[in-house]
Amino acid sequence: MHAWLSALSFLLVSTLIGVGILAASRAIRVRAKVDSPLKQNTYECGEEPAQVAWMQFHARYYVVALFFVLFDIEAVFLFPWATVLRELGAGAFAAAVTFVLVLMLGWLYALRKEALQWQ
Amino acid sequence: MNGLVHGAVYGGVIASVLLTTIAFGIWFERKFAGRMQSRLGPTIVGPFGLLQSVADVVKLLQKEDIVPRDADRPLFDLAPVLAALFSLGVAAVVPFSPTIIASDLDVGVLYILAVGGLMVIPTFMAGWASNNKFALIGGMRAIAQSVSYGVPLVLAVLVPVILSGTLSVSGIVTYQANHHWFLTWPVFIGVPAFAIYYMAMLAESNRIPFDIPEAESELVAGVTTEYTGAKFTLFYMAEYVHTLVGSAVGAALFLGGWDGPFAPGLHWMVLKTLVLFTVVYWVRWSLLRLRSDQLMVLCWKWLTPIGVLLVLGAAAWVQFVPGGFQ
Amino acid sequence: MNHIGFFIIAASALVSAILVVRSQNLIRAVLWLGVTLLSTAAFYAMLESSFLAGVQVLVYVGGVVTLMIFGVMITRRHEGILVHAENHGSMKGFAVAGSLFAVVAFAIRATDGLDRERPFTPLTTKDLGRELLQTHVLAFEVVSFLLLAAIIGAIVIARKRDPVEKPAALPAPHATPSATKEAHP
Amino acid sequence: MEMSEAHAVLASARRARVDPHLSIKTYDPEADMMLLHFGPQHPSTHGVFRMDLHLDGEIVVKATPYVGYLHRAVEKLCEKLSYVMLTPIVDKNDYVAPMTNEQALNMAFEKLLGVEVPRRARWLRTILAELQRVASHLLWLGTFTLDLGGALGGGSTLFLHCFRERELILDLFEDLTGARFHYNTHTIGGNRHDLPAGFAAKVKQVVAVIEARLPEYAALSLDNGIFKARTTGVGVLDGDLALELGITGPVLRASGVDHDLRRDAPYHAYDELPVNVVVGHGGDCRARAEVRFAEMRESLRLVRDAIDGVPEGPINGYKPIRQPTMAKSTGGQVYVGIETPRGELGTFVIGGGDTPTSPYRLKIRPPSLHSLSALPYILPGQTVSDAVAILGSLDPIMGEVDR
Repeated sequence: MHAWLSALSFLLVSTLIGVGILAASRAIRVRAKVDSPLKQNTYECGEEPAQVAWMQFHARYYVVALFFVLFDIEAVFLFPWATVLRELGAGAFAAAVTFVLVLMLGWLYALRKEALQWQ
Repeated sequence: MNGLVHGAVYGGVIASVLLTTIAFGIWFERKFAGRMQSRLGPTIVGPFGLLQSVADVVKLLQKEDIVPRDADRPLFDLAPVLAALFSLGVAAVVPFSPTIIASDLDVGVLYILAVGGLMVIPTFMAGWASNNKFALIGGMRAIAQSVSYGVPLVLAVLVPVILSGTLSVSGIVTYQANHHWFLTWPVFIGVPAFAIYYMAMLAESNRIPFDIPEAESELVAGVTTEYTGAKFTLFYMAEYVHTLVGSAVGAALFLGGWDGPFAPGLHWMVLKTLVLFTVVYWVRWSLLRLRSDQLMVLCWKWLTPIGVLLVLGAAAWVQFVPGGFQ
Repeated sequence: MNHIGFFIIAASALVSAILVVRSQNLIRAVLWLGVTLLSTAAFYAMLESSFLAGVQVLVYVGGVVTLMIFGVMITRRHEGILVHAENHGSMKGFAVAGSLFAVVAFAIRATDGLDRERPFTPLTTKDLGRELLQTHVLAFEVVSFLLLAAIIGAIVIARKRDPVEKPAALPAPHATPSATKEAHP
Repeated sequence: MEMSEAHAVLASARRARVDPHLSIKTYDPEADMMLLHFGPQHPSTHGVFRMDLHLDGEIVVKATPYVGYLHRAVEKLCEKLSYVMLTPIVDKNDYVAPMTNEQALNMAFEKLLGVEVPRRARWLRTILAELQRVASHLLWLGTFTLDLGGALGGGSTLFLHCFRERELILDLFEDLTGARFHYNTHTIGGNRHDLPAGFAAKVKQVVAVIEARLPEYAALSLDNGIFKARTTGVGVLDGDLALELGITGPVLRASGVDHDLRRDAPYHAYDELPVNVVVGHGGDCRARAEVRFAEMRESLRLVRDAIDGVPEGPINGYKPIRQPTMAKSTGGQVYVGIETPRGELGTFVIGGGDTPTSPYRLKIRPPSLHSLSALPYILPGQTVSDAVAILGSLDPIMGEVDR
């Protein structure tokens, strides 16, 4: 609890630094005397932007995130295991090896189906 | 209450020291790159150009704040602050000496991974809020790369956790001080794990050869294309903070942190961090950039299975090698 | 002190949760969801459940929110600038959410988890590990099969829509010496 | 032309697939395609060049190049000025290789006016052309790695090193002509500046320095794993498509077509100083890089061989022209093509007209323009990152594309 409070105040200090820099800049930055509407255009190499940028992306991005979540969950299960590995002995080791190997079957399947090419 | 004050005081000190280090780190990088490219680097502002970064910050803060008409204004303004927050926030659990640590969390390693992983949110937010195609592609690349390399990062970090049996960063450093640095022993696990950590760290902080989210030859400036002045400064700073804190975490997890002979712990920690920080720039100014799909292939086809093997290897080491117990 | 913290976190969780469903913009809704999940993590931290707090941020805020962002970004949209969330059937949604709340509340009341008299001993990561690998080792293994199924499902989704067909593969560079002699015209 | 059958089949299959005039609606009526203006104000379009890329995610579906942002009406200007005034004008066309611009123009005028060039001047022109080729390829290498590696990374390291060596060549040119970039040293009938004292020794020294450093550059680029990964199999251009599009120079040779005007239609002193033409295989970005590397070595060898053998004699056979009226043409038309660092730079002149002292019509055929015309064929199917690499490997110079 104590440590979490420290972390919280550390994060608050970090936020203050960010906000402070923005505030400092607000005080000293230049302001345009004449405002040009062109200045607020979205940059697209000097051309008028063709469409709005919010567009559709390819599904492979989704798979990346899905893989990340799955492997992350795997790792999350391994963290408590890692801390008790010494005391629990070979049984815990075998359990985790099975756990990881089953997951790596999924990885092998992905490799076989060339789902890891990303293009 | 006590914790709040402790965190605030240490946070203030650590964050200011980090930011100062970065100001001179940028100067150092520019000198370093200059020497690599047979030129001088900054020489004008201050002796040896030492105050160049200060001048740059003042210049950047004075710049006009331009927000694109079509931008999603609240998110556009929020993203740089969040970037500064999440990059600096990781430093909270890094022990710079046996006593200098802002928050000695019992799940420090998890905290590092969690808060460091949050960096994707401001990056994507900036890319999306700019309503700029280059920024959006950069944002999508950033988030895809960051989540991909999150996996080898987690696996590499698991290795010291397994070897020391604790999730606390200071606990891991203490274990290394009492036994051996994980980089040196077991060397066939420690070195590759450290290598994977280092590559994932480069990828998470968008450094060449993994800097595709801001690949300026393709995406102009990636997510920061539309940013000017102070907001750009925050992103720029966050990137350096991320690298520096990543180096510090690497030093703590694999290189024994503050452990070392002859000198106080702080000296050793600073030295190790700065060495890792310098190597980032050595790599950065030597290599070309990978393509996004090659990056992903590297991550998923090679680093992830190797990481899994290392985790199992470390577990087997702890389990079956008599010296592994202790 | 603890109460103040609790109410701040609870307020942020509630407000952000309402904004998730009220937001007209899907990306903002997802980002508000991130705030809700972070508030939940703060609750865990307050309950001295450090590991769960860390996992909550790592998996939910870092992972699931990312996943949802990607989900929004790969969605085919019609026209217009903002991503509009459909707000039809809010009454039905309210009914579903209400009944879910009732079920969960009943479940909590029915267990002895709310025994205020019992001394509070926070569960450490090591305790969690022991529980996981001794008491619930079967569930632990089943989870791996669940994750395996999810990976295979993800691959099937990915293969549904292929990207642009790559141009026909040309002879591998440096492999086919096809130099041709040609006089200058 | 002879091509292995498999190659030809694949090549035609490829062209059947990549349709530069593809309609996006036909491609996929439902797809949410993004139209990205890539350029003109973009860090890696090598000047003001614009490609409209239709993107499916990050993959290019259709690419439409647009040129003309740097149009200066050079050809029209040439109709208005007299023959002798034109050399400094065309200097600015291919601003990375001004020497060869001058040579192409003056050779066309010499042919039109029937002027002989003395042997010494021809040797001098050969040496200058080859040094210019090295300088131009060095700049290409630097900017190409900049495209691949970023202005804030390893790319800029090689870029600055290449510029350091290019400076040595520019210093030589400065010794000779007094100018570092827009030399105005070629005239009708020969050269304006004779070799200064000690020039041969300096040239040999520079050649030795660059030759010694080329392996270092190869280590940073060609032999580097990331460079290999970024260039191998990227932007494959097959030989017959390249010929159809009129592509010349290193880009054509990298596609396996053995074609080089220095050997096939010798000019200057190339009949006395034979060139070993470098032909690459594969037609990808890597092949183009390899060809240019080998050409640098070959050019350096040629310069080293030639510098000692420069024959004695006058450097200008035509009396140095003091008045513009001295160069007059009553009619006729000529075409002269020479091999510049980027390919065949052609100059087509019609003499005569109302003012005999200036061309009636002058048309320049820039090699870069033809290289760029390959983009709609080779970009589809590649990513945005590849698009940058491919554009860089074609080595276009907008000054000569737009003229």
